[in-house]
Amino acid sequence: MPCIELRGVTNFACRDIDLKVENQELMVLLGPTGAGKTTLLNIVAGLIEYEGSVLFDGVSIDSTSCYLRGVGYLFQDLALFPHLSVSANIAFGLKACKTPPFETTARVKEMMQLVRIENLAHRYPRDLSGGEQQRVALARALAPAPRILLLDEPLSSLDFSTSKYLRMELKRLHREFGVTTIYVTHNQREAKEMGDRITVIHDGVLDQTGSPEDIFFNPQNQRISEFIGSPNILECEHSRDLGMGLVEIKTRGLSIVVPDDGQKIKKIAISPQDIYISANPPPGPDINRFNATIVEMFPSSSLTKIRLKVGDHSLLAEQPAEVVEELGLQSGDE
Amino acid sequence: MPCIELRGVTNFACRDIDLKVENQELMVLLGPTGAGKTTLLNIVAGLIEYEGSVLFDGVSIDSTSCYLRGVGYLFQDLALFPHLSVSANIAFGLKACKTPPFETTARVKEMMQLVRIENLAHRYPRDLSGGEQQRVALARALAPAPRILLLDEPLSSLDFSTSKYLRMELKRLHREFGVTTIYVTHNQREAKEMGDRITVIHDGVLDQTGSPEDIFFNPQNQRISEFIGSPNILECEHSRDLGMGLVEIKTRGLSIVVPDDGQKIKKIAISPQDIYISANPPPGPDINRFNATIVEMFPSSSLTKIRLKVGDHSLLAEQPAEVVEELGLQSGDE
Amino acid sequence: MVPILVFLALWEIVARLNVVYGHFFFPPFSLVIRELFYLIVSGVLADDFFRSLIRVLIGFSAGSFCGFVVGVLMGWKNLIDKTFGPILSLIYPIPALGWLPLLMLWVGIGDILPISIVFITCFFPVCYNTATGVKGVSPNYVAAARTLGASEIKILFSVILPLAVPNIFTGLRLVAGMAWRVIIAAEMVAIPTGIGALLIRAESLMRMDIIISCLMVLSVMCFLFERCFNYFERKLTVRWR
Amino acid sequence: MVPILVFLALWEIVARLNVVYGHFFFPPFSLVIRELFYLIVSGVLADDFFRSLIRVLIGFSAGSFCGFVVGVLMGWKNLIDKTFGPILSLIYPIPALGWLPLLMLWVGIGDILPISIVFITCFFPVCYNTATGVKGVSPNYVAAARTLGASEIKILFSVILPLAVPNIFTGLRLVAGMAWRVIIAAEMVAIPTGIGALLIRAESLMRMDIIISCLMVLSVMCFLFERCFNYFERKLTVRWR
Amino acid sequence: GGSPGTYAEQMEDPDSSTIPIGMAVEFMDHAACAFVAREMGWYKQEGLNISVYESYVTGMALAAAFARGDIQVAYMCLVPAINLYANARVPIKIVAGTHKYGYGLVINPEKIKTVKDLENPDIRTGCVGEGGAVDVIMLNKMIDEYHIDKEKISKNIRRMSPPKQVVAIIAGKLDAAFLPEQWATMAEELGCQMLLTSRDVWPEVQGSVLVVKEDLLHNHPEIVRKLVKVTKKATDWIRQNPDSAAGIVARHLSCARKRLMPTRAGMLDTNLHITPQTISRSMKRMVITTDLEPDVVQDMIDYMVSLGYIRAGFKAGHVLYLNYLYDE
Ligand SMILES: Nc1ncnc2c1ncn2[C@@H]1O[C@H](COP(=O)(O)OP(=O)(O)OP(=O)(O)O)[C@@H](O)[C@H]1O
Ligand SMILES: Nc1ncnc2c1ncn2[C@@H]1O[C@H](COP(=O)(O)OP(=O)(O)OP(=O)(O)O)[C@@H](O)[C@H]1O
Ligand SMILES: [Mg+2]
Ligand SMILES: [Mg+2]
Repeated sequence: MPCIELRGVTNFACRDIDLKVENQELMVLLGPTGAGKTTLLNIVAGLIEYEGSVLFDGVSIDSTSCYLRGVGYLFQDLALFPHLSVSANIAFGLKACKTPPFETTARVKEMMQLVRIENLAHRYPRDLSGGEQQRVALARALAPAPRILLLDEPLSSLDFSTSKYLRMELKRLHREFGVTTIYVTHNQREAKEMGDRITVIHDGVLDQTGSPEDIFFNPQNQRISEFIGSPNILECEHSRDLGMGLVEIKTRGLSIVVPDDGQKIKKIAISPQDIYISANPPPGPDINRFNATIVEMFPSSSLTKIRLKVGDHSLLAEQPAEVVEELGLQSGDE
Repeated sequence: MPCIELRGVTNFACRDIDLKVENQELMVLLGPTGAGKTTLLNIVAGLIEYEGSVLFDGVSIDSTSCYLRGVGYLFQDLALFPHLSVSANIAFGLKACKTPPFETTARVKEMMQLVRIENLAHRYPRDLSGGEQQRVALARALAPAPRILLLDEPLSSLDFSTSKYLRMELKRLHREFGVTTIYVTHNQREAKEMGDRITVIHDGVLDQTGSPEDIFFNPQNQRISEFIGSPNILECEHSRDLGMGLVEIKTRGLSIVVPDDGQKIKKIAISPQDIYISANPPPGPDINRFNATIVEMFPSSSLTKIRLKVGDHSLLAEQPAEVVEELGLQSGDE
Repeated sequence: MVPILVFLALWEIVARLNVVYGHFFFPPFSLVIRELFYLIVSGVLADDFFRSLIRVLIGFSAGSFCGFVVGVLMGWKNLIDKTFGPILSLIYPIPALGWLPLLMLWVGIGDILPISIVFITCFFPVCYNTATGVKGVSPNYVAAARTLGASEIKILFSVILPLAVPNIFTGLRLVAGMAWRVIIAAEMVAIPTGIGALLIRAESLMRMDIIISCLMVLSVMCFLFERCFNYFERKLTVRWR
Repeated sequence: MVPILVFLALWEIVARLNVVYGHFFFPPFSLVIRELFYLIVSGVLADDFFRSLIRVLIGFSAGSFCGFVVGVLMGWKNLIDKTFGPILSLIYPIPALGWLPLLMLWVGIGDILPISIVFITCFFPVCYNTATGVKGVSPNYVAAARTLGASEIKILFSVILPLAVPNIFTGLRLVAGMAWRVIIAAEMVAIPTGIGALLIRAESLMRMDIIISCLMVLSVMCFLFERCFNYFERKLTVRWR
Repeated sequence: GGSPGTYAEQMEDPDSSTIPIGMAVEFMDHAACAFVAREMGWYKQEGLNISVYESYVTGMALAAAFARGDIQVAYMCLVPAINLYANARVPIKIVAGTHKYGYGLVINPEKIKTVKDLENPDIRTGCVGEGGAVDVIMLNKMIDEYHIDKEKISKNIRRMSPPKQVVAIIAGKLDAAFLPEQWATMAEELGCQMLLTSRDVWPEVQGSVLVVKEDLLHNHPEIVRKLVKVTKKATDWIRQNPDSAAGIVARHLSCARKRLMPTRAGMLDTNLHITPQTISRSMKRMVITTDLEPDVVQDMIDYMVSLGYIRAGFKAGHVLYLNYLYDE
């Protein structure tokens, strides 16, 4: 399986992108909508014009026409052939590369079982539900056992259990055959779960590439941290085990209790949505609760960002506009 | 705003469906892929044939042709008009019902701001990203201020923050205008967050309709519990506050420690994915950890369901196949 | 079927209620049928008809096929379109009258003459419609086929053409009628056989009844052609359209 | 432009290298141009040309329009298709020869006669192509428009027709050529003016040079028609196709 | 072509029957002699291997057919023959005539009494292709002879083929037409009146002629001689027994190749069909003879030049070759 390398790739949606996807790696391409993910895949697949160069195994394939690049591509708009039945759709790639018929049928059967659509073999795309279509498209992309796999939000319209099942299947396939894969998603959990590495794209620029932990614990710039919810990173100075799977963590004057996952904690990330602000003490035990001063507020149409001063930390909280109103929060409040 | 009522609605994908969506209610239609959600919406919108009858405010509208039903429908395959620019797409519904031009333009602007696509006004759908298209479709459905809103997975291809923003916006709109809404999703969190009530559909049959808590805490049948991950429901006999926001819960011989959310706990639901099985005691404090006997196992292609006997409870656990293998789990193990 | 019967009934009535000489110019259906019957039994029609049929079939299939091929190329490769498009649109409007002398010179008097005229007639509509159909195929499907490793040819045959079927058949349906229409003009020249010859003869004798009988034969033939095209088109597209 | 020049050059060469008699029946481009020039300066052509142009324009626009309307109805409402389809395919193959007597009776012998022949010619292709185009519009868009509260009419005009534009224009492009082609036949029974009449005269006088000049005029006209249709079509579809 | 007489020296080809000859024959009783000769099988007797195109080949197509050699012999009207020679530059020779006259001005008696009435603005005159056909020549001649205002007539001329003209007249869409036989007579039988015949308009005017290609004359003069001979024989026979000739022609005209076209239903509403009576009346209006005076031809040539139908005039001698006609 080749490794994919992009050098200074540029077009209407990508700006000077450099990316290296190692051999057998599953690289997750994470980014908000309109970031340029699909465009990037199209470039790798050779479907649209671009400047710069794309290399497989260090060999430039800019001049290689699409159908020789040997990529399997699951399109975001699935582009199933309307005039072919489900099985014919899946068999298309195999027929294209002259697989003997019996192998083809076997492979098609296998694929349909993999994505659990055996019963739809003779249906036509028009008569399929969204999720069924998506799975057909997945099967079609996988069938010819491509050297490179490009998956553009492959599970976006599947329910939890189905998508969970398919994620595991994809993982397994990737382990078994080590197909170099670029996996586009906008779902952080999916990204964390699937990716060997994650690269975050924003407005056609790659902001950061690294292991999931990297990305989530030290986002390298504001945009990323905002996109993944800009957690408040607290350095953990020292921690005390409370027993019963809890740890108390001291960080510059605050002590926070967190459930213990057995491993040593260095940092903790608190996402703004998880910080609740209330004027009067809520019921329940007094844990992880602090008095804070509102330093400043950034009201937006529906969410208000609030910068809090707690001890000598400054935390960023995010509250629904109406909460802010009913609490009548203002800067300087206690 | 009318209330929607389905009586014995039946067709290729729905079997004898009875459903009542109250006036101004936001009903979430939750179900696995291929369950019949889209079909149900099509029926309400009057786009496909069906037996049985659909009533708005108790009046049968089976004979009312689609364009008089006054529904706003966001299609799963967005069906944006390829020959119209984004703004023209959004304006279509307004023009159709003879809105004066200046209002139209104002409304279109408003909508585009709502879904944050002001900058794309003059683009054509072909040149939009998946998420942008979805938002255009949403704007188009909302623009004519319909009496009934049908949203088929409106946020499926949007990243977390955008979709979160839009969920809040939709909530707000719903509060303000109280449009009777059927909201299709396969995402349980979305369902929980959005729905006044949730109805679960399976193979074209409505299994259960009720408040989110209902659905998630006492699923009425196996399929639902499996779909939402069949939590193990434990009756809570009596609980003891451990302080620091923790409660210890005694339930027939087991004591489980859970974080306390301040309110009294009656039941707790443990989803099978959250039960970890290991042969030898893992590191970390010994909390919520019990010796169990494997009663039986249901191996499936990649996930194995395992029925455990713990004390006098029987719990259902779910483990990845490979875990099962490497642990060499079998029935009767300790 | 019903509409046709209505149509014929209307014809009969209108004709019967007609003005002087009306019968002559516009004989009622029943009369025409009678005449047709006589023509058939007298054996005049059969022979001419089959000769024309064969000419039409040959000219039609050859012309449509070439039109199809050129159309596919033009719709497929923009360069070819740019190249041949203008030339075709220059040649297209040349009427049979214009072609006759040249054809006379090249192929001489004989069966080839009407055949080649039918050929020319059939070529253009099929070509234009095929090109439109091919151009109309959504690029997404082509892209998908490409990523699946299908060569251009494979894409053409397994994706583009199937999706262009409706347009192609529209072209065929169009020229089926034209072929029968033009065979008359073609056979009027020098070829003493075929329905065309019979027609022109009847015309110069002002035998309106025979003329109309011949026209009816044309109609029926075109009708049959159209039917079977519809049939095939449905066979090819019904499952996904 | 280049291909056309190549084509003309080829013509010149072939003609010049031609066999005996060929030169007369297939004169080189240069000669034709000379003759054309003479015809134009002598003013013979202009008058005839404009008369034909007017006839063609009227017949063409009327015929296309009706064909368009009927085609839309047939493509839109299946019932209408089922009703008129068969009747049309019965009438379609009737050649000008068949129409002339009836037309003569109905509209008399004047300018209307050739116009109505052009009309008949233009009607069918536009009708068929429009129907195909309308049928080809994806039901999803129609459904979407419905849910947005658009009435059938509104849907037709703001969704179906725009999406059917390519087919409609194919039809127009087809008949643009046919109109010029058939004007000859049409003017065979008429007031003896117009390019058709000129052509016939030249024909019966066996003046090949005049014939080819006329044919060139036809070609150029058809070419221009096609150009401007292409232009309009691009204007209508380029932004989304 | 060379000077007359040069062909006689050509040595005769023994088996002329092997050479296939394409012969174009107009589908009207102008070609009576051809029909009769065929009926009698005289061509065969002379051992001529003739394939007849009872054709509607006109104008360019005919010229092309001649040029290519598919057609080498034709019974055709004099005017197109001259066009063929002068305009299309096909080297042909006129070797015999077949008849004189053969045209008539038929009118709608309600609207037209005298020739002068043709000037009336509401009179629509029918006419075939300008220039090519004889009728327009006749029309012009008539205009000259009877001093009619050409403008007024040509303002409302309607052009169409002879049969259509008849139809149009009886349908009241035309009021006058200069028609070739047999249509002139048919129109007459259908209630029109024949106001003038070509005899009145242009005495001695030549009708149709026998045309051969020069090559044929050059390479196989004996074939041409035989053709002329047969033609002569046929015309003589027709003159001697016109009625049986009329019968033959009538039957021939109403034949679709070997078979008679049925006429039962056809006769129900109108007597539009060719009866021997019609034909014989029609043929009585012509002088069926092979005689052909060069002056008459010359007149025609000059007249066509004056009408601008042919570019430059020429000596009738160049297109005529009458040796075989007069050497017996
Ligand atoms: N053909 C095009 N011409 C111009 N701009 C385009 C074109 N296609 C897409 N774009 C723009 O490029 C940007 C990136 O598009 P792309 O489809 O790659 O986004 P994406 O990352 O796939 O978003 P999503 O997650 O919603 O699919 C978008 O802003 C889009 O508007
Ligand atoms: N036109 C049709 N004819 C027959 N069966 C159909 C047709 N359309 C859909 N189906 C079937 O009906 C079932 C329900 O389809 P539907 O689109 O409603 O599913 P869904 O709930 O929307 O699933 P998803 O979440 O994937 O969109 C599916 O199994 C599908 O295969
Ligand atoms: Mg995308
Ligand atoms: Mg769906």
